[in-house]
Amino acid sequence: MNRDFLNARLLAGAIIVGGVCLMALISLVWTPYDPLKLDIANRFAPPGPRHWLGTDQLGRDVLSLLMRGAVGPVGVSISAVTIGLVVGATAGMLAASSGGVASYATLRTSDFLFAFPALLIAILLRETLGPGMLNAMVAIGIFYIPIFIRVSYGASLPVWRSGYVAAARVAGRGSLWIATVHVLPNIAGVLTVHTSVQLSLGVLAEASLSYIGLGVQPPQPSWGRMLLEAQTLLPISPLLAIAPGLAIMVTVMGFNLLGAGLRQALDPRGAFIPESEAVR
Amino acid sequence: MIRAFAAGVASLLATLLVASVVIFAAMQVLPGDPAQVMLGVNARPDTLAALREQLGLDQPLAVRYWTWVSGLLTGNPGVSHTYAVPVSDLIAARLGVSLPLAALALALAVAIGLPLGMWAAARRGRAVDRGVLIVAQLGIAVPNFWLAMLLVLLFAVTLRWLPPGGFPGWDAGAGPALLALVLPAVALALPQSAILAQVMRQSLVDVLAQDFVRTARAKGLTRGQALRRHALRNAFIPILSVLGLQFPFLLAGTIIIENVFFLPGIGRLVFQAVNQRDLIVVQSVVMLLVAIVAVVNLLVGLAYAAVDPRVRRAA
Amino acid sequence: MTVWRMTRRCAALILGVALLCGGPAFAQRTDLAIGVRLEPPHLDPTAAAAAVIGEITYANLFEGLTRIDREGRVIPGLAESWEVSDDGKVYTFRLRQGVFFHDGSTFDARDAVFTLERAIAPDSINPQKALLEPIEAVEAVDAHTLSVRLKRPTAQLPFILGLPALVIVGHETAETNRAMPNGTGPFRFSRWHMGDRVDLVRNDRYWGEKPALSRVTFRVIGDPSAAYAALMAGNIDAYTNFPAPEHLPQFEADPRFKVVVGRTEGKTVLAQNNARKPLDDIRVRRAIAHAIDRKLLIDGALYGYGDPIGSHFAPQNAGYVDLTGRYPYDPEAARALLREAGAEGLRLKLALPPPSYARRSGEIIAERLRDVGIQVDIVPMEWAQWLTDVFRDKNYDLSIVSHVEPNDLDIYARDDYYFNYDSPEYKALYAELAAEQDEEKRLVLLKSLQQKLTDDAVNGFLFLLPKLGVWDARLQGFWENAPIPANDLTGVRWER
Amino acid sequence: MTLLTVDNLEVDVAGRPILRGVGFTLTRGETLGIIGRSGSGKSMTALALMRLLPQDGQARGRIVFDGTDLLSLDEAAMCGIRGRRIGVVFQEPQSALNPLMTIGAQVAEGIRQHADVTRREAASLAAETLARAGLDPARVSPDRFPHELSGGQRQRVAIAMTVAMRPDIIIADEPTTALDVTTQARILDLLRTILRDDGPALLLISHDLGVVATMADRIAVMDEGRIVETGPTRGFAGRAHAPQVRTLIAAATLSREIAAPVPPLPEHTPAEHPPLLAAEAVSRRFGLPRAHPLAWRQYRRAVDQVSLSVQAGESVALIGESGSGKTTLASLMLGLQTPDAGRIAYRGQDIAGAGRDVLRRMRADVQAVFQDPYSSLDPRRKAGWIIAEPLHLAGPIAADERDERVAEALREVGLSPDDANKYPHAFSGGQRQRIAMARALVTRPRLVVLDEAVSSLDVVAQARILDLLARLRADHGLAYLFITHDLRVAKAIARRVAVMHDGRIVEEGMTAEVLTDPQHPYTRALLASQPDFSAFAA
Repeated sequence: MNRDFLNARLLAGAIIVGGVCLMALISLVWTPYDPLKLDIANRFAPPGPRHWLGTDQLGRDVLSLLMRGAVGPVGVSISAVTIGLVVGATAGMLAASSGGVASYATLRTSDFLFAFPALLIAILLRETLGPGMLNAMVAIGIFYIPIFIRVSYGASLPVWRSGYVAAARVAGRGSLWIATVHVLPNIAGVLTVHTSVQLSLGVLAEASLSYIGLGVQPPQPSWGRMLLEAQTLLPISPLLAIAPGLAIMVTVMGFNLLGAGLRQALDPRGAFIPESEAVR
Repeated sequence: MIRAFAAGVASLLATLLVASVVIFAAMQVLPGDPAQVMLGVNARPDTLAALREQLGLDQPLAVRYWTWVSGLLTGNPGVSHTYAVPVSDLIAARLGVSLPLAALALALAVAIGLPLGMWAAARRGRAVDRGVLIVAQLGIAVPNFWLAMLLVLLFAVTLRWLPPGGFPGWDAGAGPALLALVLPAVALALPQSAILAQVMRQSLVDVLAQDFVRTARAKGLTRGQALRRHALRNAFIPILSVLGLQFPFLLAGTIIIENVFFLPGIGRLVFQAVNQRDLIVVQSVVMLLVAIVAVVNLLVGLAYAAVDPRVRRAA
Repeated sequence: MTVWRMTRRCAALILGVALLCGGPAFAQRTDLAIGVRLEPPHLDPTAAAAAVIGEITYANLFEGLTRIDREGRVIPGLAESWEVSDDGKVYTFRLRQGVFFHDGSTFDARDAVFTLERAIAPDSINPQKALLEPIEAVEAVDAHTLSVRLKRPTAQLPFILGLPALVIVGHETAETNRAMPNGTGPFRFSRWHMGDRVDLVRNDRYWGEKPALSRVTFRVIGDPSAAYAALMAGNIDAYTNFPAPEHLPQFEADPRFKVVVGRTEGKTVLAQNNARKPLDDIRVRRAIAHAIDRKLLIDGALYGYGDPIGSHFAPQNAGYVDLTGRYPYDPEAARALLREAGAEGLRLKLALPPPSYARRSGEIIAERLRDVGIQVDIVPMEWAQWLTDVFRDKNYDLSIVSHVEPNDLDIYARDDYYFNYDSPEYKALYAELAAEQDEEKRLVLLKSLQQKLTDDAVNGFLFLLPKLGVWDARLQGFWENAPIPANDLTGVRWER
Repeated sequence: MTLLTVDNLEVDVAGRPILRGVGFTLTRGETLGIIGRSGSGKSMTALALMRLLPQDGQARGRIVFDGTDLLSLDEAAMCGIRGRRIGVVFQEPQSALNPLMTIGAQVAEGIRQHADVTRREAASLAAETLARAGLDPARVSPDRFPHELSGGQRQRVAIAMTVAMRPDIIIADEPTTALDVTTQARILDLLRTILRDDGPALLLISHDLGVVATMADRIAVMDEGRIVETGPTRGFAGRAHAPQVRTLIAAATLSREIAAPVPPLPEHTPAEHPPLLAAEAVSRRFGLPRAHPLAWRQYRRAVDQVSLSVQAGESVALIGESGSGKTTLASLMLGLQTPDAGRIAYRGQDIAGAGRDVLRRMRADVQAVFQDPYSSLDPRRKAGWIIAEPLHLAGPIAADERDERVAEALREVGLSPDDANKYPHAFSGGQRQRIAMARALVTRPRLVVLDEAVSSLDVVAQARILDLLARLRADHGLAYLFITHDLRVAKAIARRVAVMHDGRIVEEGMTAEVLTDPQHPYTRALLASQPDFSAFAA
């Protein structure tokens, strides 16, 4: 595997992810058409100069829908990963520092959470809190917590045992100082790579939840729900199903490529991140 | 080995006990009245009360929890509100679809993913390797339900080779039943196999770079012999852990895919039961799914121990 | 010679193969697979409201004393005939003889008494118990005569007794009907593959004309695209209430299929919480009525299939009056009314149950209301939640739902119904209707009731849900309309 | 008779030249030692001989073995040579064995590869060879897995694997580097026995001049991909000309590098002056993993009732092999762990119950340098930041004063003040240990605990650090607690030594006395394991 190929992965990933995020942001203030504007007389219009990707079953502009539809997957994914990262990484890091009962309890809790399929959490949350982005974020976020606990526990354990942490203790520094000044910066690389890979998973997860009606709610568009609606229209207008599907795929790939590229850049010898963890 | 097993079982039971409390509590906060759902808009309050009493919903929480858990232990958690049949029968019938589906998908994923990964690893750095990596990247990124839609369009609607959904039942013969599971299994398996291919490739590449493979070659083993006798078995260890990690995804995927293909499996049951507020079914199925994940994790741990003597001792 | 013999043998072989392959094409088909949208919770129509139970069992497995035919008329069922006393308070039904339940027991007046008494008992869980409230007593005059005594005249009684929830059940098997339905109908229950399908077979001891079909399978295919695929792939022969109108043109274009668009009794309304501010102001409700573009709705949500309605009444029924012109689509008028009511910058929640007509209509209505200055937050919900939040607790502003019960103008006269519509005039009118036996006068009253609802703009009246039937072009005898949710298969046969 | 001739061997890896014009010969029964610093190309030479270079590696030149040029052979023929005619013992016994295969099977595999024997014959031959390599089947069954063996035992397996096929040449690539000194001595003995019995030629590759000097008939010194000096071992030191070789020899023998002598201890009586830092009968045990969740936890005593004190200005060496408990003791004395029994006293005061002030004073007074130069500096912080980290112990400090203190510390350890702005990865191992030393010195401590502070450095860097330590002691009157496994180093720096074995101090006394007249058998074994440079230097 030569370097250029790997750098290409990083670059391609960054371009795709940047592009999708930018598109989502732009769509909040501008889209070619109002994505909520109905034009039933003009439904199922084929791609053309007016509507680059045609219109859907209610005459809405597919390109605009696609742009705004990125907000859900990207937003949910980012916030869910943030939840998982903040809670999980903190818990994992502290568990690694203490050893003993606290560490045991953290790891058991993490195993316990891991045994709950995220989908079930999402279904139960939908029924209690009502459907929507928040519930998708929380459900996916809960799912991420054990993952990040494992990652940060594994990554910070050698740091806590390293010579420079011992030296910091000899230098009279307390655990909080060591955790924030030494451990966190040193596991940041691992966490970054995982964050990127998990973001890709988050996009897929949000799409799945939206697809079964648990994510972003109408009238706001979201790729997963566009797929759900397009499913019955597949024989009539395949593009309606293909466009959001491709959008999901490209975005997921973007985050994956970014993760692979970052891994190559931050951890070239695979010292901290076993590939089996990183590819998911 | 036996000790590892005993320790695993002990923590499994603890997990399940906590899970049962959490799940039962979650059911209690679900809004919606099962009786109202069953009787519809024209039902009168006294009719609803009569039904609630029939269903045992007027009992205190602790009693209901105890009835349920002790029922779980004896293998019959209760009677479904809507179907009025034992939950265990209901679940058993649905498992008859979900388990073969999951097994078929897993087998397919392994059968496609591992050889592909090995092939790429054996030709690492060459065109084949790159091709496999790119295909795997695509495969990982494909949402399985989207793949399912496209498969149905192609193989069921256009080519009419395979049924578009539904399940004839095993008593219709293994042939038609398996045929009905082909498309769902493929939709589930392809993304999984992409992951497995990637992990297999990387794991094998890593192992091939290890000193003991060089040692083996220094003994006079050919490249192929070293790969077969030394590298493969070591490379399977990460595969095991990935299979364990992927299992919950496979399960969630099964739930979604069952809905796409209208298969009467556990996933459909849980959706339907939630909608009908058939709480006893919901909590029993969720419990079952949690138990499955926990058991699979335990099995993966044991498989580790079986493959890797280092773990055997440490555990 | 040998060559000749060889040739002959080959010819025979080829012919044999051809017969083997083409065999079924020549024979009369007597099996049928029908798609239905929802999985039945169980198969006892007297114990749950789910429409799909009726769609499978009504007139196939179970029969009532009376029966509703394809046009919604009441015709004799297990009762050959009936008479009403002059005061309208006693109905006497003469029961058919020589009728057997599928388990072999005979049907007589005791079963009829049992069925009705079970339905009105205090612990009854019959979903239509409310309609039976006028019944005072039921008794068997002799083995084949039944008399029903009423508290007050109820002209609707024969119709009510024809509903799926009031089919006759055997007194020994009533409690096991959920999983093992035992009725008197032309088909017997064979097997239920939970989650997938219900199998019925012909009842050879049926009292009436034997059905042409020998085996019927109801397959549960809820997903519209799966239903489309199943029909296209020939996995099912018919889908009498197809869930996705967008596919109809494709079936229409395909000579293998026949498409029949009929009517249901499903009056789809934009339900409004009449007690809640600002919807308690008639000007706001009228503004909303003006903001509803029925044409757009029917085009957008139903792909043009479906009839607009102007009140809570189905056009096919006697007494219908067309009120769709009462509030023409007029955003300007809507804005003006809102201004007048001082209700600008409104924000309302629209609760949407799962069916696609509701979800799609919801999106379109929300967009139109936004256009006249009402912000609408869509809250999709499952039925369970809808039933508690909207229906029971009346905690909602707007909702879209189809009322499929026929002749249900009474719901607006009820106290405590989820519309929170409380109009003494309407109640008085309705009481008058309930007591009126004269058909002419009834029709006049029906019209005034419709008029009143529209004047008060109680709800937004949207459209009548169409019954989209798609089936194999060689099949005949299906109902075109759906006066009640049923698939009466007595007359269905394959073309020769 | 020349068995192997390497002529003008050039190796490129990924287009980068690694070996340049390497040439040497090996005759039957001869031992050739190749020595050089890490990265000099020694290991690549071994791989090139076996034609096992990395995938992107390329070899040119001639490797003539027994009349055939190995570089011209096809892969199948080469498979016949590998193991059968030329065997290799690789460096890392940890990773050179397949973790999933029993040791017997790994030895038998090579036998079956080259000889037409049944599985059973191969297994008994393997058991025999393992026994010959010192792994008596009665004690270490061939059915064991590698992880169940100690490092030395694994290296014996690796040797058995090679010896089993009785090759003409054994290449031993750093065969003892990862091992303790006593184990190293025993492994070298084993190699000698094998050479005597089987008579193969040995190509011994090592960075440790001591190992090569005691084993080899001839020595070749490699540097930057070339052989810079070759000659017979006897008198090699005297003949060597190349400057790199001279430095190497001087450092390895520690002949003249340590300039400052061990200073005399100031007179005092222990009663009046409590020692600067003392361990008083401390014990520390670690819980072993439970056999099952309900089992009693078993414990291993890492430190068992140990007392050790360091006076102000005194240098004490704590000697022991890995697992002896010396690092745990250091960690206890630094207050990084709490003893289960006994107490650690700083100037006579128990640090366990001491208040913040006392601890602060102790932290400023007692500093440490740890073993691994690569892990003891936070890779995300600049050298200046790292050095300044303990300064907060002295209370709030102005930025310019802090910078001044850092610059001073850097100068003390022989680095430039400009180095403060570099990240650790910009420094070599020796320089990193200097930075660690600077961090230890910045609070102007009285005692520095050095835990294997030089053991992972190569001999040249090692010698320079020892030199620095001696100078600092002379300048500041520092006391050292020097923890090491290397007697040579202890001798060079410490006035007093304590020998630790299995969690106890088995012998303690003045360095000169202990090292010339050891009392405890373990100390004697340690001493006997020291390389013998006599022939080499002669």
